[in-house]
Amino acid sequence: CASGSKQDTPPPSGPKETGSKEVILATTTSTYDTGLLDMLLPEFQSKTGYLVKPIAVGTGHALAMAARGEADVLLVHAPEDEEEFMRAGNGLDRRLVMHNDFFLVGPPDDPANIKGSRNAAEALAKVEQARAIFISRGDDSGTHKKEKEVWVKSGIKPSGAWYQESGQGMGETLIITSEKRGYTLTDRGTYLALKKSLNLAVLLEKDPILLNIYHVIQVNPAKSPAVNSAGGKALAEYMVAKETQELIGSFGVDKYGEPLFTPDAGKNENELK
Amino acid sequence: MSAMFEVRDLRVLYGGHPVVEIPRLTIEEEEVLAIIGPNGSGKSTLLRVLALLEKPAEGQVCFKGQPINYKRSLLPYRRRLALVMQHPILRNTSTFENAATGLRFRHLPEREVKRRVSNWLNKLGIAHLDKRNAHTLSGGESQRACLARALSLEPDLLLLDEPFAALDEPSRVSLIDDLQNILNEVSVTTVFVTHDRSEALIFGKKVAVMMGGRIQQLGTPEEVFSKPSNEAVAAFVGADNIISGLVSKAQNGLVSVDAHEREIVAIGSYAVGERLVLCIRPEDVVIEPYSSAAPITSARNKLKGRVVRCTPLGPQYRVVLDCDFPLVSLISKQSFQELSLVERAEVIASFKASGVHIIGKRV
Amino acid sequence: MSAMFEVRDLRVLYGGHPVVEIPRLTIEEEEVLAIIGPNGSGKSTLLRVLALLEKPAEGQVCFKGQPINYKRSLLPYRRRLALVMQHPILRNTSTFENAATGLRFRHLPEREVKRRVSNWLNKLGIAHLDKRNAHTLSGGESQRACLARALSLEPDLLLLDEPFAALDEPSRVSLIDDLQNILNEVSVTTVFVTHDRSEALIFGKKVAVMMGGRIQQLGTPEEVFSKPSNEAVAAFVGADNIISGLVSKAQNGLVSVDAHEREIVAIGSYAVGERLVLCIRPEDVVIEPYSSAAPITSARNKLKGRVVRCTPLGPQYRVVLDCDFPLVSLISKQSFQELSLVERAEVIASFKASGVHIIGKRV
Amino acid sequence: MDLIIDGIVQAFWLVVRGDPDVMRVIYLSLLVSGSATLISLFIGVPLGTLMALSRFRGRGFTLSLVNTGMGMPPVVVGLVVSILLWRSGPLGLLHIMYTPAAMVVAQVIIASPIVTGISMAAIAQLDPRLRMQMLGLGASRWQMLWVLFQEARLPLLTALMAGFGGVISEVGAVMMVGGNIKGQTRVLTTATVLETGRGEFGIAIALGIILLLLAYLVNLTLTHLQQQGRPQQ
Amino acid sequence: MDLIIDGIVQAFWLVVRGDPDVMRVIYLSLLVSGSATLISLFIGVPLGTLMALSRFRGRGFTLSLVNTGMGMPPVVVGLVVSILLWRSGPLGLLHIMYTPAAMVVAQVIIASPIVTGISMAAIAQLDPRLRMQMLGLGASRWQMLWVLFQEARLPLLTALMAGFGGVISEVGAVMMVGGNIKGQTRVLTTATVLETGRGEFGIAIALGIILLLLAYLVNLTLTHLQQQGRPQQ
Ligand SMILES: Nc1ncnc2c1ncn2[C@@H]1O[C@H](COP(=O)(O)OP(=O)(O)OP(=O)(O)O)[C@@H](O)[C@H]1O
Ligand SMILES: Nc1ncnc2c1ncn2[C@@H]1O[C@H](COP(=O)(O)OP(=O)(O)OP(=O)(O)O)[C@@H](O)[C@H]1O
Ligand SMILES: [Mg+2]
Ligand SMILES: [Mg+2]
Repeated sequence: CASGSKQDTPPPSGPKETGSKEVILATTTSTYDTGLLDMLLPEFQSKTGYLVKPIAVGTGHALAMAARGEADVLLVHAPEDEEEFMRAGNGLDRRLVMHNDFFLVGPPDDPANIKGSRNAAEALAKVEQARAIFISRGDDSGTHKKEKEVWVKSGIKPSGAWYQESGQGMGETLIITSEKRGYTLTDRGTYLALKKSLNLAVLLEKDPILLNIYHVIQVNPAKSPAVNSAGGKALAEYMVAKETQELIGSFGVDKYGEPLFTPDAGKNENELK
Repeated sequence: MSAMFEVRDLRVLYGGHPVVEIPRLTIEEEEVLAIIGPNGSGKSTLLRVLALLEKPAEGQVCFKGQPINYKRSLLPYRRRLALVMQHPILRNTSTFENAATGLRFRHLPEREVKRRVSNWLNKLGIAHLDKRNAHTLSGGESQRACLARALSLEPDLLLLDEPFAALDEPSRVSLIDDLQNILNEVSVTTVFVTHDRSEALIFGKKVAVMMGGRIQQLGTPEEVFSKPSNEAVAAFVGADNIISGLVSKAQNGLVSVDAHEREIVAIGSYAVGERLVLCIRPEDVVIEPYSSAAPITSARNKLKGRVVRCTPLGPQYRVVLDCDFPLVSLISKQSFQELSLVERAEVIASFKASGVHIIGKRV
Repeated sequence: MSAMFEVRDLRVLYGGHPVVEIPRLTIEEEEVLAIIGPNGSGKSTLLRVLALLEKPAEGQVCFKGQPINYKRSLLPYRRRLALVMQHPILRNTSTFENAATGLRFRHLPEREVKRRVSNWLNKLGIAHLDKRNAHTLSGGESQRACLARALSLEPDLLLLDEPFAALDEPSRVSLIDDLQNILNEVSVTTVFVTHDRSEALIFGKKVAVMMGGRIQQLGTPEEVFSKPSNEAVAAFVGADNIISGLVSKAQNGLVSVDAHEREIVAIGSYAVGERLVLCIRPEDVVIEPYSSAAPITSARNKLKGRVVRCTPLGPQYRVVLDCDFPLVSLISKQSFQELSLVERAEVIASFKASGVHIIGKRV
Repeated sequence: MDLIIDGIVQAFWLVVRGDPDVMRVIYLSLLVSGSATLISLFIGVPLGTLMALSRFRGRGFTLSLVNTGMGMPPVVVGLVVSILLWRSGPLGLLHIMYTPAAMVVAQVIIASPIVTGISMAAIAQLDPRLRMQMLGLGASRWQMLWVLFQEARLPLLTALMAGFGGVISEVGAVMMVGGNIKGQTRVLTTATVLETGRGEFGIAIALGIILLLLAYLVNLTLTHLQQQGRPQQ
Repeated sequence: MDLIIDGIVQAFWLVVRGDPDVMRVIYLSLLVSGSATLISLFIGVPLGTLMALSRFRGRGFTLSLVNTGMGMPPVVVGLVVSILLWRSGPLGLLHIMYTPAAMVVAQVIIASPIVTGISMAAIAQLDPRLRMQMLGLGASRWQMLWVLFQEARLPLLTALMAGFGGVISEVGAVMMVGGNIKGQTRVLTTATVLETGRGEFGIAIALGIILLLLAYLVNLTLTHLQQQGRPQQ
């Protein structure tokens, strides 16, 4: 399954007379909560006349919806599931949009002493050895999947009282981690948003495994006659368009002093690592 | 006069038991029917059936010759009647609005509502309470409000369930007077339940005695109160002296009954040897001193007896005599004082033969 | 006998208006006090004050000499009394459980509860309804249940608010009989409200007449019914003939009053020229035919008059005469028939001087 | 604690400034929950009245069902309504998913059992003789019911408020069927969740306070209406 | 529709198999919401009774407050309770955040106004003469209240069920203060949300069905208890 590679996407076309004006974008809460979509979508709507309905839900929820044809386009960050989704013939075109990264956070005094570990897998192994509390999302979200990937890499099957599943979104999980003086894996956007009310420090970052990659996928109109293929296509193309990518690149600078996402349209997933 | 209501083969069941069983009852138009009877005899239930609030388990109710179809709307019938239930049921609003309830249901113009309600609140002596919340009214005031509510409807049929039970006596007397005049004037068919025999006497043109769910007797007040059709009715309407004995002589329409070794003369034709039940109303028993020279009176029965007990009963005295059987007499306070009756005093009890009512044969 | 209750300077306000105002009222131990009065006169309210259910705006209630402190628990007092309210208030449970309510509050052993309740349900004739939901009882049955509930408590103080209003007449008479015996035996202080004058007469050892929130008269039934203390009381207790006139002669304890050009002789000492209000009870007025030779009787007053109206009133007739002023007489049905009274017939009305009660001077 | 105070201050400013976004969210909250409550009144009051007044077989069972309905989790309601309203669902042709209409549908399902249950208890508690007496004065069926409703106005108001309170504060179902789309289906509760997720606890509390104020005002208005025209005590 | 059927089938199997995880979640749901309802009964019934029976100044105002409380958004309750129970909060020393105790606290806050409001309407609707009559038969204050509660048992049962239904179905607050931690604070509603987020709609619906079944059983038990010992009609 290849990601989109055309840099020179044609300007998105408007809704055809016969087609629906409504485009349903199923996305994960992390993109939504950061406010990125609030910035991007009005632009798209005024340009094309489409009405976008961004539905922010869990990754699994978003993929399940799309598989039933209940969404026209997906913006998600769970590469393995996405590939599975494409293999099932549910998607038409999967294109790389942007990435940011995950990192491990924990109590500033770092009782498991993971600071300075060589990579994420080693850090998690130290957490396990110290029986320090680790809060897992436990919700099969992109973040959770990434965490599980790292555990696999560390060769540990986490279990025990120290390993707890919050079963909630990133924000809530971070708060719980802070309250319980535990460790967790978080995405950058959510962490930055909540940073001021957390008592957590970034303890390990910049491991290539910790990349958080977002793709846009147009839902296969063959799945359901109700799918708005033109609209889905237009939005997907808008996401990777040059101006959009510039907007993504600058998003968050004013608020956090650093961009939250790195635009990646046209790049190859492997060249990010 | 034609029949307003006709009830046929009526049976009302509660919890599987029959509470009202009436083979036939006709209520003429413009009739005033009083229903009396002991507690729990089904009076209120019958009234509910007549108000079409209760669908009987069996039988038919005909209104002006038409059998009621309970599956169709009963509203046209109900709009012609007004019911006052035994307990005053008032809404949590002003007395005026309560009294206006039925008129509002009929969408009468505001002016007319005001006129009628004010008129009736006035007549019932509660005009000054019109703005008061009806739940703060006293017992009697509530009952007046309920009456005002029903009467202001000027219905064709009035159904009243013990409407004066909570009224003080002067009000009740004057209200009954007023109502009587109104009913005479506008000819409203009225069925009313009461446990007050005198109300039934004054008010009813006919009286029905209900007992155990059945109408035991139906007739003019005179008939019911002077000629109770059976022992139970007699006991209920107040004929306290019920005596049984064998006919010892019979001639010229007069019978002599041998009761407890005493002879009682009554009017009627029976065979010698028959066992009769006699009923003598206490008001009809005259008491005179034993010593007095026998005066000429029309009283055929004169029994010697002894005073057992004297109880004041309002302006009267209830004197119980022992004439080998107990005989009760009601006499005025004056007579009581004049006769200076004391316990164990010997007296003569006298009563006319026409005052002895033969209820029936006992087997 | 000592005072069970003493009420001083009592004032109960509703919506700012005084509803009960009693400077002083004493209820002796073992006394049976009947309270009568028109609707809305504050009878039920006074009963509530005595049951300590209503804290008066002003004044004191003393129980056995101790002033009630409404800030402390009233339970010890309330456990000694039993109240029957004017409306039967029953819980949504069986008749038995309803009747047992007060006993359960007192944590009596189950056996005793069963015994007492069954006994009273029996006496009140509703034993067969013990398992029935009390909300399905008829009006009279409900009232009996309420009475059973109160009486089974065997309290020191019984407070009854029109307890017999919904009972049929035979039951009421027998119940009053029973109760009288019981009260005599066990000496329960009883205060009961009634609008039935005869109940008050039979039952009360004292009678209080309440009007407009005030006790207008308090005395023995004899006193209250024969010597009403003022016009309003007289009108209420039923002295229908109230006549006023000027004293024209006065000697030997007899006064002649010139009323509407007629002379009425009464017992009393007043000055000539004084204006008096006279009260003659209708039962005391005897009617005889105009033609009859004047018989020798003790009646000092003999007035010629004309029959205006005759109304049957139970076993009696109420005859209104025109003697230049209206005079009402109550006569028996027999007399009515014997006299064959018709409208406009000329008759003589006679009454004894001792039958004329002088209520007071009018200014 | 400072967060709570911060929230109060922010609520004050949001309202005073009349922030158009916030105003829109308030408007939509009132519109959706108001309509849903109104519709559930029209479902719940008649149903509750029917259950209170008629003695059909299986009444006890129906009562248990209604009471159970009060415990219907909004998330499940949201999910089931979604399944029905999705484009592939049996009612997909209506095209109301992710619109205020869908939110109203979900909230009606949540509020109806509450309104039904409380109405039923309210009407059943009235003296059955009141009904008879009103019919005996010539009331039509509707007039009789109207009198019953007036007599039970206090508990019926409670039913109304419990229904309204249940849905205006609800988030699981509106989130799912409305989608929390800015300017279209974002209501106070979903906005609160969003702000909480963003870590803006102050704003979240401010929105919560605004919601409570709103409920309080609605309440005050209703109580006021209910008290009007009462006779002197 | 297939999802709903799937849900029903899964619910059946989950229960039949007695999946220990599911059993734990059910147990915790009942424990937390049961305790919370019980506590709110002890708060709401006395409070509602007081408001119904005494005529203090500001009663109308208090009534509005209670009614408003029925509209308290669980998310905000969750947030406020969190702020109080967080380590940095004034009650942080209790260390009950993310425990069932914290969930009970939040649910009590949600259920109490519901129970109070309905109880208040229930008691206020009773004939005031009943109180007098009971006192006039020698009832102590408590005995009198006990009789009132018995007379109002139907609406009080409704209050109980509405309170229980409100909290057992609630997710916003338990999610926030409990944390939905597997094996510790995960209850049926939070599990449902989690499964929904995972896209496991079938399991989510199954959990919802189990929850409703639970509420139904609780209901049936209560109704049964309430009906016991009733006299013949
Ligand atoms: N649901 C019921 N189940 C069984 N019996 C009932 C039911 N409802 C009423 N009854 C009985 O039916 C009988 C008739 O009742 P009804 O109210 O008609 O009597 P009533 O003649 O009006 O008596 P009262 O003079 O006391 O008012 C009563 O004995 C009553 O107990
Ligand atoms: N809340 C109130 N506000 C104003 N007046 C009231 C209030 N409650 C009662 N009253 C009035 O107080 C008066 C006395 O009432 P009470 O019930 O004591 O009368 P009662 O003598 O028992 O009359 P009845 O014979 O009709 O039972 C009545 O006129 C009644 O209307
Ligand atoms: Mg009756
Ligand atoms: Mg009274």
